Amino acid sequence: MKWISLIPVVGVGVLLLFAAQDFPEWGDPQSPASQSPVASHFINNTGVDTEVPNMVTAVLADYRGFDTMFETVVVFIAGIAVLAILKGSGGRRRGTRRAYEVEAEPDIIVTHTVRLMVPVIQIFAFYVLAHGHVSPGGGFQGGVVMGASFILVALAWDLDHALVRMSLPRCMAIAAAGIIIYAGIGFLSMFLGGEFLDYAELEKVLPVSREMARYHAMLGVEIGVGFTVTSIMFALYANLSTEGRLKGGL
Amino acid sequence: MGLELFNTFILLLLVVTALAALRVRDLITAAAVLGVYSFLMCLLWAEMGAVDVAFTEATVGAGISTVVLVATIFNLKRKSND
Amino acid sequence: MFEDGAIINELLIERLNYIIYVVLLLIGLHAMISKQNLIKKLIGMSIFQTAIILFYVSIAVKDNATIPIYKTEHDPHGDAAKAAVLDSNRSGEETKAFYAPVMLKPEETQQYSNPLPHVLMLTAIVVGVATLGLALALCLRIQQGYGTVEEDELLVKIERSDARYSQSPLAKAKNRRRTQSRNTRKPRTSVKSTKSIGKSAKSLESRDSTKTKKTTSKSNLSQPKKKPASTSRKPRSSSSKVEGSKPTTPKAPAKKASEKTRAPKKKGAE
Amino acid sequence: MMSFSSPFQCLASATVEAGSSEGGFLVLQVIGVLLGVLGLIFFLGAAVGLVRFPDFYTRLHAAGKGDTLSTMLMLTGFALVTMEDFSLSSWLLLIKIMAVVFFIYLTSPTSSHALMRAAFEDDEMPITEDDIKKRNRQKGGKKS
Repeated sequence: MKWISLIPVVGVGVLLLFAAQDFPEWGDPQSPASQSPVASHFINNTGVDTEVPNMVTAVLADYRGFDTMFETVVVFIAGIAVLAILKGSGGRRRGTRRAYEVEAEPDIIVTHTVRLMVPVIQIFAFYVLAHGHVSPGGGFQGGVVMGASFILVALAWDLDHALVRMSLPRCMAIAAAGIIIYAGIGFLSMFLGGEFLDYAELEKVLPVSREMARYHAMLGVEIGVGFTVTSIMFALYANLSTEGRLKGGL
Repeated sequence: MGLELFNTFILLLLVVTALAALRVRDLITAAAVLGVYSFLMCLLWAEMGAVDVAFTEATVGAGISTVVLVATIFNLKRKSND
Repeated sequence: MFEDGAIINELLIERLNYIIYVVLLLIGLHAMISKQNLIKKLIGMSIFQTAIILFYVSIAVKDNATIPIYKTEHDPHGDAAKAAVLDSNRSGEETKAFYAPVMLKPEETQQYSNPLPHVLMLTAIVVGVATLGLALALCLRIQQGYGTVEEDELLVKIERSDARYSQSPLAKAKNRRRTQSRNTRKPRTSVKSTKSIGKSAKSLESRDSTKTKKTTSKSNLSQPKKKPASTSRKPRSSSSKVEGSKPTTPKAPAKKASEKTRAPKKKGAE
Repeated sequence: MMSFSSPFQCLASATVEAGSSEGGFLVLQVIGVLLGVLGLIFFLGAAVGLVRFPDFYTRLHAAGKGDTLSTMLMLTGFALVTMEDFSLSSWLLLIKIMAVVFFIYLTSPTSSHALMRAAFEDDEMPITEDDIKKRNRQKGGKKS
């Protein structure tokens, strides 16, 4: 039965290899993708329009802001779906343990190291988020690093210890707040006379030039993305490791 | 030329790790090898100049997705039949 | 293109990235089709996804170009701009004019690699992990319902529970009532349900059919008695029957799940 | 082909030019490269130990020690190579790299410890002389 799967695989492979011949050489500066007016417009105008040195951040949060907003919504919906699938589904009955699960105190060496590490990781997450304009980084990466710090707490002690700091309702509230921040900045710029997510209009409320208004609005947008990604990553871990019971687990 | 050699080496290693991740029967090993695969991919992208994508892949692909996979496999059977 | 070994040069040296992307994509595709374990399928999906991202990033590469972050001389906030502002003893307006970033020249545009594919793929990675989490949650749910994530065992269990479901007189009575209420679709649904059940189920049913024909009147009579007891479970089973083309209603797991969903709710209410 | 420049190149380009023009800090570069090679040798030792050692605890011992030491050596070497001109930015880079080294010093032993403890709680027994003797006897029995 397995060999039948080879037929579509080989078919697709032959087609793709045949197409691969027609691609431009790797790294060719004259390739259509590199010569496209859109790409060169972004490279040229990012500095003039937004004063953000990192073009990727500028394109992500400003030029393609609408796209990124709904990507964030997708992440949020995935988190809600995981909650909806696993919430109260039970799994093993409460109280039963597996053979290899051992009753153990949280290890003192691990907990103390984590106690040292977590603040540094969280500060690094803020750095990644806020410094994303100048260096690689941004809302998604900072949010993931922030979520990882909570997961680290859950791994070193147990899930309850992490849930005291970030309970699941709080988690979802923060996730929703992230999207509201993002959309709120968009609507604010709409009410100030521009279009949706047209950050330049924010100069009317911020004491800066049009370019710098876009710069700072991008930071706000990234903070919104960071909120959502942080809490959804932690919610994913908390639900998957305990089958939605939020007790015990890894 | 040196960088291109590096590139080629990582590309071949990618195929090896991808095959290994699908070949192993122990699912936790498979998750770990997938983490290695993600990290190699991240190295390749950093070398190609896509630093933002590489950073995202390092945090998401090699970090969170491995953790989430292991957390799930903890609740499932660890061995797979193929 | 195909003569004197040019194809090797074309494909293996100049376009090795594209070849590897095709190979990785095929590995992922094959795993998604042929692996039995659902987690292995998800790993294959992950590899498939990264292969496509590799393709996009390969497109963005330019020879002799740096990462898409402005160098210090083009940077609106870099050391060069600040130093220039500090050095020149200009008035406010002049400083502003000097400080404002300039458009790049076309040859300077060539110094930076293409940022657009990077942006597209950045969000794809994060959304990828979100979908992976969702798929893993579904795997956990399947494990809870059927006790396995191996596809072949899963199919056997689904067939068996289907057979059990179609055997039970309660389900038959319900089925009949449903089909009576919509006469037009009667033949189609009945054929479908028997077809999708395995051979063993079919034989079981044919054996049972004589019995049920005899007891038709009886079951009709006894229906009102049974009705109040089954009302709580009725909407669940009927809705899940409508959902798929296959009547995949495992009775026991659904029952279990319904019990379990009820228990925590009570706890929450307290 | 001196192809596309990478982030590594971007990091090193300014400093390399300065070093080659002055030529005075070649010593630092040589020391840096030597430290890097030394780190690689220790990594090789760790890898060989991981394959050759008989049981879990000794294997983890090799991996943990080699990992910590060789990472420290290689990162220090890298810091020295980038320390071409003693400008503020290069000192900043040095401090950042040393912070990475510090965190590896914190985390690598902790992770080794956590793994060891997990194995110990899972009743994984270290190999003893009796085990080796028994194994040898079995091998001999099979041969004869």
